[in-house]
This record gives sequence, C-alpha cells and structure tokens, in this order.
Amino acid sequence: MEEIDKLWLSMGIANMEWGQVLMMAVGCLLVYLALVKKFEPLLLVPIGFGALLCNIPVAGIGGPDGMIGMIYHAGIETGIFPLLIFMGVGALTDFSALIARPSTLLLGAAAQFGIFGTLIGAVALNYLPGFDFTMAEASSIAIIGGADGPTAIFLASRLAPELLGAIAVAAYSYMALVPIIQPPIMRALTTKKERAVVMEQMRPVSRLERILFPFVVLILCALLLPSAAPLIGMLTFGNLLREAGVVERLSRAAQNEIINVVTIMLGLAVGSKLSADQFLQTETLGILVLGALAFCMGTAAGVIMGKIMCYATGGKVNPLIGAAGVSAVPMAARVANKVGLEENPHNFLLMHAMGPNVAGVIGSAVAAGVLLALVGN
Amino acid sequence: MEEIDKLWLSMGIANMEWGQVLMMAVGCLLVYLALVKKFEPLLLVPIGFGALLCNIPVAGIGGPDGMIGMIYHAGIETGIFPLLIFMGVGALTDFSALIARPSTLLLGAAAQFGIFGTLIGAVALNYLPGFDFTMAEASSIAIIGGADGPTAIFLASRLAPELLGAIAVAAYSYMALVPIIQPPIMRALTTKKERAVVMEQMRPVSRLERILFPFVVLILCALLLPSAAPLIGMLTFGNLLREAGVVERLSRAAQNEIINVVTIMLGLAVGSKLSADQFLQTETLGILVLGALAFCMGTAAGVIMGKIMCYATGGKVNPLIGAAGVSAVPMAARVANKVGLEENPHNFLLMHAMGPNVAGVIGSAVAAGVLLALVGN
Amino acid sequence: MEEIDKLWLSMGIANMEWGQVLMMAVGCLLVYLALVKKFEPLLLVPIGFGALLCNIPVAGIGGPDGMIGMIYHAGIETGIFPLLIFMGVGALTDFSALIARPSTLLLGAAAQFGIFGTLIGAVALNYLPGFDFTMAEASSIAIIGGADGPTAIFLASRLAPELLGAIAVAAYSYMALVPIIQPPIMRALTTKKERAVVMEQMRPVSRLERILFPFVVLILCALLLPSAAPLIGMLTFGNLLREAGVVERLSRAAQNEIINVVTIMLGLAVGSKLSADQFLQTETLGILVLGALAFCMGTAAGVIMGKIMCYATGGKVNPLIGAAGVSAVPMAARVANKVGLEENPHNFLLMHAMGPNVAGVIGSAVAAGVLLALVGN
Amino acid sequence: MNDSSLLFESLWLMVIGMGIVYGFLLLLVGILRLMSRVALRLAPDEPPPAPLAHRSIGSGDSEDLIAVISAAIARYRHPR
Amino acid sequence: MNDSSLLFESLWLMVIGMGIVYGFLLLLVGILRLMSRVALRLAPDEPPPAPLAHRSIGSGDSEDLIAVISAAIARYRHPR
Amino acid sequence: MNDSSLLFESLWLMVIGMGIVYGFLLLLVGILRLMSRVALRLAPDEPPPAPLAHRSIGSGDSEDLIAVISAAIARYRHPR
Ligand code: NA
Ligand code: NA
Ligand code: NA
Repeated sequence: MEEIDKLWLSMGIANMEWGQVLMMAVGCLLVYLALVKKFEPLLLVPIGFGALLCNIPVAGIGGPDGMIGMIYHAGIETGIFPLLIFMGVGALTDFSALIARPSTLLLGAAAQFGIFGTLIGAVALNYLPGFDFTMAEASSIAIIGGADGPTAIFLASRLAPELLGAIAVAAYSYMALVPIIQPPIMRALTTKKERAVVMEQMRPVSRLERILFPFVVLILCALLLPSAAPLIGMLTFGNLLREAGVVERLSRAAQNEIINVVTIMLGLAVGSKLSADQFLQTETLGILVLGALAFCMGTAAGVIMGKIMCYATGGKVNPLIGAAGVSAVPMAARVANKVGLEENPHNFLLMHAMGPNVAGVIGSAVAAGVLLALVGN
Repeated sequence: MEEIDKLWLSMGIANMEWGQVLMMAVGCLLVYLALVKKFEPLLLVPIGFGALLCNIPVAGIGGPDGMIGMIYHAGIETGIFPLLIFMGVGALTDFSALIARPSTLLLGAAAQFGIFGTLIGAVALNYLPGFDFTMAEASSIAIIGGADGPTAIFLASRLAPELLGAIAVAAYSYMALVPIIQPPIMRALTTKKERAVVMEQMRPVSRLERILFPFVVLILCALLLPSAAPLIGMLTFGNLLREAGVVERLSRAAQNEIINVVTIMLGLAVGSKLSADQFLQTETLGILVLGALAFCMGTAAGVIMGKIMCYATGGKVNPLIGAAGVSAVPMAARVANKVGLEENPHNFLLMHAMGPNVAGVIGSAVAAGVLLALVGN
Repeated sequence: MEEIDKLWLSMGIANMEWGQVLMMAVGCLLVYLALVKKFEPLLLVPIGFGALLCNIPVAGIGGPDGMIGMIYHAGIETGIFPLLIFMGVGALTDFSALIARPSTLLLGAAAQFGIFGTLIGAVALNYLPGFDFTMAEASSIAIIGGADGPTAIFLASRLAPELLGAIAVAAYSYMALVPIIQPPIMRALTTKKERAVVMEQMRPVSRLERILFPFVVLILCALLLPSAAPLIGMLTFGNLLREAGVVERLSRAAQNEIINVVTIMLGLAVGSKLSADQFLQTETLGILVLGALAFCMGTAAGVIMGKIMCYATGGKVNPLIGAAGVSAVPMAARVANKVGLEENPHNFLLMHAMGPNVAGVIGSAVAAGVLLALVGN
Repeated sequence: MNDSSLLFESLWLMVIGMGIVYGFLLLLVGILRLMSRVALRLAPDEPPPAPLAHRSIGSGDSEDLIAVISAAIARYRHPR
Repeated sequence: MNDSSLLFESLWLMVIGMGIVYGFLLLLVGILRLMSRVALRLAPDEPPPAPLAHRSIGSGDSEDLIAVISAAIARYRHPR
Repeated sequence: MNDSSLLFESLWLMVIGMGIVYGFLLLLVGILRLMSRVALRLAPDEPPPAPLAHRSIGSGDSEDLIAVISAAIARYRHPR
C-alpha cells in the first residue's frame, strides 16, 4: 500500500498549488493570443507553452535540474540567446533606407523617449502601495518602450531577472498590439495635410556603403558606448554576413537555423520565468500598464519629431514615419504606411518608414547601453 | 631513444585490451546491421561508430575530457537530447487517427504489458547465476518493451546509466526487427476472419481538435502523472508547433535541424556507453533476450486487446491493428497493414493502425512516468 | 554630476588602449582581405569581426563573462568545434580519387615535410633575440604547414593556446595565398616535359570500397596512432555518413547546419585570441614568416616526391600533383590543374590531384597526432 | 531486498503500472471525446482556417489582456 | 534611497540618456553622410559586384600582409 | 632545456615524425589495395545499390545478433 501512497504523493493534483493553476491558465492564454489573435506567435507560442510546462507541479521542468531550467541557465543568464537572435535580426535586416536618408535616425532617437519616460513612470509608481521598484527594475521595465524583444530580454536578464517573464510578455504583447495602439495617437498629433505629405523617392544605395555601414556603427559604439557593444556588435555582424556576398552559407545559417532554434529555446526559457511567485504580483499589473504607456509615449515622441523635421525641411518629411521609430520591425512601418494610405491612397510610405524603423532598433540598443552603463553595477 | 619508447607506449597496439577489440567489432557489427540490413540506420550508424571511437585505447574520446564524453555529459546525463528528439517526433507526428477514434488508445495501453511483463522477467532472471538486477535496472530493461528509443534512453539515463548502451542497442535493434517478430504472433492469435475485418473510414478531424489535443494530453499528464511531464510535454510542444500553422519556421526547425543534429550527437554519446566493462557482461545477454520477450508480449497483449475490442464492437475493429500499439512508429503500423493485406488484398489498415501506433508512444511515456515515480529515488 | 563621471569612465575612448586600436585595425584588415581579396572569407570574416568585437574596451565580449569568451571556452578549449568541422569536411569530401590510386598517399606524406621542416625553423628562430618558442609552441606553429585549418586550431588549442590567434590567421591566410605561393615553386622544380605528363584515367570506385574506406583508415589510426584518433575519427565518421546512403538526413546536417553554425562560432572565438598582448609580439612576425616557409617547403617536398614517383613509374605520374599534397582542399588541386594546363591545354589534372589533396588532410592529421603524442604532456 | 521480495514488488508494480496506464488512457479517451464534441460545436462547419486566418484584432484586446491577468493576480493574492 | 531621490535620479537619467541617444545618433548621421560621400567617390559608377567579384590577387599580397602587420607590431612595441 | 638541445630534439622529431607519417601512409597504401581487391571480389559486377538497397532481412537475423554478441561476451569473459 506504501506504493499507492508514494504514487498519490507523486501526482500533480496532490501537489498542485493555486498559483500554478493560474499560471498554467496564463500560459494557455498566451498561446491563445498567439494562435487566434496572431500576437507574435513565433515568440508567444514557446513562451506560453514554456509557462505551462514549468508550472507543472513535482516535475520541476523549469528548475535547476529540469531541461528548461538548464536552457535558461545556459542561454539567458549568459545573454547568449538574445545576442544570437540579434545576429539573426542583423542578417535579416536591410539597412538601405537608413543609409540613403541618415536623418531618419533622429526619428529613431526621439522614439526612445518612450523608454526614459517610462523609467520616470515606473519610479513614480513607487508612491502607490504595492510597488517598490529599484532603479534596476525600473530600467528593465522601461526598456519595453524600445519595442524590441531581444534587447528587452538582454537588459532584463542583466538588471532584473525576477521581472523577465512579465517584461518579455509585455514587450511581445504590445509589439503585437502596435496596429491598435499607434494609429489614434498618430492621427491625434498630425494634421490632415501633414499625413498627406508625399516623400521623394530614395536614392539607390551602393554595395560598398552597405558593407561599410556595420563597421561605422560598431566603431562609433565602441568609442562612445561600449556597454551597448554586445548588442550592436552582433547586430552589425549579422548584417555584415548578409551584405558581404561571399559568405552566403553563414548568412543563411544566421537567418534560419540559428534564429529558429534559438527562438524555440529562448521562448521556453522565458516561459520558465512565468511562475506564480514572480508573475502574480501587483508589480506585473504595473508593468503591463507602464508597457502600454511606453509604446504610447514612444509613438508620440516619434511623431512630434517627425513634425519638427517636416517643418525644418519645408514639408519634405511625412510625420507619420516618425511613429515607426519605436522599432517593432516591420509592424510599425506597416502601420505608418497604412495610416498614410488612409489620407492618400497613392502615397506609399512603407520604404520611407523603414529608415526610422531600423533606426529604432539601433536607438533602443543605445538606450539599453546607457542604462547598463549607468544603472548596472 | 626515449622518444621511441614514448611513441611505442602511445600506440594503440601497445595499450589495446581484449575487450576493446571485441567492442570495436560490436560497433562495426552495428554499422553493418544498419547499412546492409537497414536496422534503424539513423541511430545505429552513429551508435556503432561511437562505440568504435570510444573503444580506441589511449585516445579517451568517450572519457570525461574527450569530445564524445563531453557530449554525453551535456546531452544525455541531463536528459536534454532524448527530450529534444521527442519534440521532433511530436512535430513529425500526425495524431489525427487517434483523435478521430480515441478508443484506439486502449490498444496502446494494452501493449504496455510488454513493459511490465518484462519487468517481472528481469527480476525473475535474478534466480539464475550471473544476474543481479536491481529494481531500477529491471525497470530500465523493461522499457525496451515500449519500442520507443528516446523514452528508453531517457529512462535508462535516469535509472541505470550503466546499462544504457545495451538497452539502446536492444531497443533500436528490435524496433528494426518488428517486421520479423510481430507477424507470427499476430497470425497465431487471430482467426482468418478476424484478420479480414474491414474497418470503416475515419471521420475527418478539424484543425481546432488537432490544436486542442496537445493541451488535453499535457494537462491530464500534469494532473495525474507529472513524472511523465518532460516526455509528454516535449512531445505535445512539438505537435503544437506542427499544428499551430503560424509558426512554420519553428516547426521546420524541430522536424529537421534540431532532430538531425541531436540524432548524430545522441547516437555518438550512446555509443560511448558500449564499453567492454559495461557491455560484455552476462547481463547484456539477458537484456537481449528480455528485449525480444518484451516485444513479443507487447504485440500479443495488443492483439488480444484488439480481439476484445473486435468482440465488444460487434466486429468493427480488426485485431491486427492492436499489434501497432507497441509504437515503433511507423514500422508497426506498416506491419499491421501488410499482414492484413495478406488476407484481403483490398483491405488497407495503415491509417487505422496509426491510431494505436501513436497511442503506443503516449502509453510508453506514461509507463515510463510510472516507473520514474515509483522506482526512481 | 557623478553620473557624468561614471558615464565618461564607461566610454570606449576613455579606456581605449593603443594595442586595442591596432588590433581593431587588424580585424578590419582581415575582413578586407576576406571580402576584397577573397581570402577564405568563410573563416576570415568571422575571425576578423571577432577580433574587432573582442578588442572593444570595457565591453569584455571576449572575456570570461562575455559571449565570445564563453563560446571559446565551450567550443575551442574542449576541441569540439574543430572536430565538428572535421566531421563536416569528411561529409563533404569524396575520397574516390584516393581509393582508386592509393599510391598518391605518398605525395600527401611528403608534403608533411612542410610541418617538420618548419618545426626546425621555429626552434632555430630562438637563436634570434625576441624569440623564445617552447617545443609545444614550435609544434603548433609547424602545423600551419599542414594547410588545414581545423587541424591547426585543434593542435594549437591543445599545445599553445596563447598563439592560437596568430596561427589560425596565418593558416587561413596562406591557404588563401596558395595560388600565389605554389606555382613558382612548382615550375622551378619541374621540367617542361614533366609538367606535360598526361596521366591515365582512374578506375571507377565501387560503393563498397567507399564504405569500407573510413573503417580502414580509422582502425589503422586506432592501432598505431590513437592521439590522431579524434581528428581521423570525426573525419571518417563524416565520410561514412556521406557514403552510407541510408542516413541522408544526418549527412546533410553534417554538411550544412552543423558546419555552418560551428564555422560562425569558431571564427568569432578564434578572433577573441587576436588581442594586443598575444598578437602584437615579435613572435607573430616569426609565425607569419615561418608559415610562408612551411607552405613553400610542403609544396617543394610534394613536388619532389612527385618527381620520384614519376621516375619510379616510368613517367606515369605528373609531378605537379605532388604540390596538392599540402591539403588546402580544393585550392591546391586547382592550382596543380592550372599549372598543368599552362603546359598542355588539354591535360586536366584536377581529378588526379584530388588524391594527394585529400591524402594531405589525412597526412596532416597523422602529423598532428605525432606531435600530440610526443610533445603534448 | 532478496529476490523473492523483488519479484513480489515487480508483480505489484505491474498491477499498479498497468492500472495507471489503463486509467490514464481511459480518462484520455473520455476527455478526447468531450473535446471533439466541444470543438465541433465551436467550429461546426469547419472552414478550417477561417477563425484563425483573418486578423481580427478588436480594439478591446489590450484591455482584455490586462483584465484577464488582473483577475488572475487578484485571485492569487486574495484566494478567499 | 527614498522615492523622491529615485525620482530625481530617474529624471536625471532621462536627461543624460536622451542626450546620449541623440548625441550618438546625430554623430552617426554625420558619419554616415561622410561615409556615403567617400564610398561614392571610391566606387562612383557602382557596377556593384565589380570591385569584389573578380579575383584579383596581386602577387604582392603576401608581402602586403606581413608589411601591414609588421608595422602594427612595431608601433605597438615602440609607441613613441 | 637550452636552444641547441631543442634544435637537436626538433631534428629528432622530424626524423621520427616523417618516419611515422610515411610508415602510416605506406601501410595504408597496402591495406587500401587489399581492401579494393576484397571489395571487388565481394561485389564484382558492382550494380552499386544492389546488395544494399533491397531489404533482405532473413528470418534468422534476430538469432544472428544474439549469437554474435553472445560469442563476443563469451570470449571476453573466458579469454583462454
Ligand atoms: Na526601438
Ligand atoms: Na510504446
Ligand atoms: Na595537409
């Protein structure tokens, strides 16, 4: 009969805690959002399923001896997974639009107001009961405003691993919600005439420029902000593999094998941080609210910078493309295009919005570097 | 001259032990079986060559500082390799036949008699001289009856790593021998009329059902048998990637890159356990005999359960598909189909046999969970 | 204001050392050679960019907690990366030419004079001021003469990791320079008549021979020189996957996914050894000079052995194919073909040169085994 | 533990083990039947990609997300 | 550190942080413009693969390599 | 160890090393010739995939496996 006892004690229902049930439901919700609402499914399916797996009682899949716990230890604590994904992003990204019109970098800079504004918001929340964010935690939350998954995971794993789950979920969820969050803000801040501005066609970019670009960005980063060098370094390395033209095998490996495999592992590992202890806290609500705020502020700052550039250039820049400065590649650029088309069905802004869009990736990495340098130990 | 001495002492022939020669021959035999007899070549080629490499004297390739020894440590001791293969199996498996006719799960349940019957057999062998299996060892041997490689490797690496080599070799060898082992048993236990039963066509399965299936299986497993959750969890995760439809990149990575790379590494690492000390023991003969017995018992139990279901449904179930309950996907289903065709050349049982076939995978994982919960420390 | 100080101290320009600037320039030079001069771009792009990344001040990307430092630790210190690349080389190499005419192995043997001659050269350099190579360092430098990247990295990581950067750079640079280094030597050592020798067509090689070949090579290596067994073992394993015909999935994984991903990681990790401390030393100049010497000696020895075989066979062997014995697959074989075509535009030596070319790979691995056995601890 | 107690234990394991395997899979049979019935009611005509393929993000999704997670947190922190 | 000093610090971080982001990206704008001008001068007609596609290893490359690296080593070892 | 003894040792290494390389590869030449002769006798007509492609599992394979491994175990445990 002792066996029966042992068996009963080994069962899930005998060990299930209330929080685990709720977190398994949260995991299912994330998969539901991914499958039915198409919220960034490549990330949210593994994250949601990882949450489901890691909240199974007794099994300890997310624990130190469990498979996903070991993957977290090897890939996220070390920072290797987000950096490898950034390499893949670099190999998948065409920076031509940015090289052809470098001034769009300023739109990518403005959108980082979303990060620093949210930082103040997170610190201000401390006046409410139930919130007690340290500077490191506030910085990790703020990076959601970068609208860039790997950057957010990289920073949070360094500054506030206990919030990683909520931050990753918020970052990817709001990136998926960009088509809903951004348009009202864009319409509210621009006039009909501004939205109808037709931009002139971009010049073609030579191969030599595209090859020199990664070196220019990396060396500037090395000189000024080495704390951003891991992120910027892997991004530019991936981009060099893409543009080199003589290392096709490596470029394909970075764009496919590596990024796909790492995405599965990263997602599962992030899911392991969705435990009741860490996720079912008042702080999580704060993170979700602040995340929405971050996207709104970033969008608004980008659009306002777009208006300034529109004015400064005598109406050559459509302010809508400023909203693409939050990154969320390529969603935010598509949104700018769509809102533009509403005003003038022949005005395709997509290519013009790609400049600020990829500038936003660089801008967020730079902002992450600032936070690491000033807030990190 | 000292160099010549050093050189001689570094040579293989000066250090070769009798057992290493034999094990290198066993490695070559496994590759021979794989190449010429087509015994599960994807596994037995790396296992055999791994045995060859790891029995080279002096080199220590399978030792703690050798490449294959390090792969074993990182991938098998941790259980990560068999779990990743299980993810790939999930991504490669279509569970529609099982969803359309859930009752075939009972055939997959019956076939697990092969496991538990073999457990008794292994313990009974202890009455013979030269055998002294502990409960953990007997359980690891019994899992050969599950006819499922990754499950066997996962369980053996946890309960009896010293027997892992022999168990993996037996499991894959007998899986390859399924077309020889099963038909006589199937014919002996069924009447001509039973073998000729034509089953009605299965209903189509909706996409929603296929997406819900992994969750249903995983949650039941989490509630009742969390010790099986790593195996069932990765199987259902792989299957969700397959059925989700929105994560094609990840599904392909699980079905190709990950499973192929891990198969190479897993095979080499299993080969490193084919050392003379551990393999050239009387126990190995016992394992080989018990393994054959396990397959026979599993097949017989599946067929008998098939007869019971045939009787219970008034002759709507062909008992031959019960033999597919041992797993050995998709070999056992093909055997059921072939034996059925012998009786009636127009009676294609393949799709009907896929239900019990994949049910056998789940059944074996459940049985492995029971053994882990009750026999594991 | 304290923040401003902290920020300034975190900047690259405040911490940049002279040597780091130079090494970043060396990294850029390597990428330049790879992209513009097409020097082995698959390796030199990652090595050069890795050097750039690892010399960024403050960031510590190549340090023990940095991404590339961790990759170095996991993949190069353990020897796993070069061995996996060797597996891929085996899976990509067709040994038919060698099997059809085994005597070409002697050309591959002769070319290893490049290794041992360089060993003497390295030791002799110690008479100059600024040089103080140990036997282990001299051996690592000598292996450049093997003209085989993974072998050189494997040996250097074992015997002299502090020289790994310079050795890898020299090995790959000179492999790229084979079309410039070899022809003058080949022309100087052969007569017009010798260069015009037309060789008879090779017999076809049966599948059975191609399958037995890896076993023959590996078992001979196991008996005589187990210190070479890791290299020879992975080479023959990859080749068996290729020739087996029944493990296509694994063969493709070895030829593509594994070798591509590992090449990226290996390149970055080797680049991390290009630090000012270790690279900007007089020794590096010695290594570069000795590397050139090594290729010249290997080429000369191969050609002379070719002349001997030409004489011994009564003029059936074209001595030019001896130069292909240095490995540098397939570059050296193409060079032999090209120099032959200069003399007789209808005399295609390519297939004949593939025999000594792949023999050179085996020969270098054997020589590496000798050095490991006699010089390694 | 001597051989015969091991034998007894292994018989016992077989009984329990096959019991659990059958119990688990029988339960699964029932739940899968239920699941299919529910699934067919939810998506009866089965134009398979329809409910999933067209991007139908209603404007309330963002609030939905927060509402659902808030409810979960509230229940967790004040279980009674 | 109490809440208001944190708040002050975060305001300060915003000023510095946005300053660096703008400074960095403004500098990058300038350098990218310079880069494009230089690149277009170096490869004006832009027959894109031309300068890279044809294998043009001059016979002096080997010496070039050693010359360049020698110079670097020399500068490093005798910086003044 | 001073420089000249190192030099002597390296000369010695060259003699031994080249000896082994030549010895190894000469042996390999011989064995490969033997292998080819044996292979051509075993599969003379060389319809390459024939002996391997058609699945020819004789019914005695299972016993073969056990027989061969049994023999190996027997030899190992009672070497004389
Ligand atoms: Na951004
Ligand atoms: Na099974
Ligand atoms: Na060589």
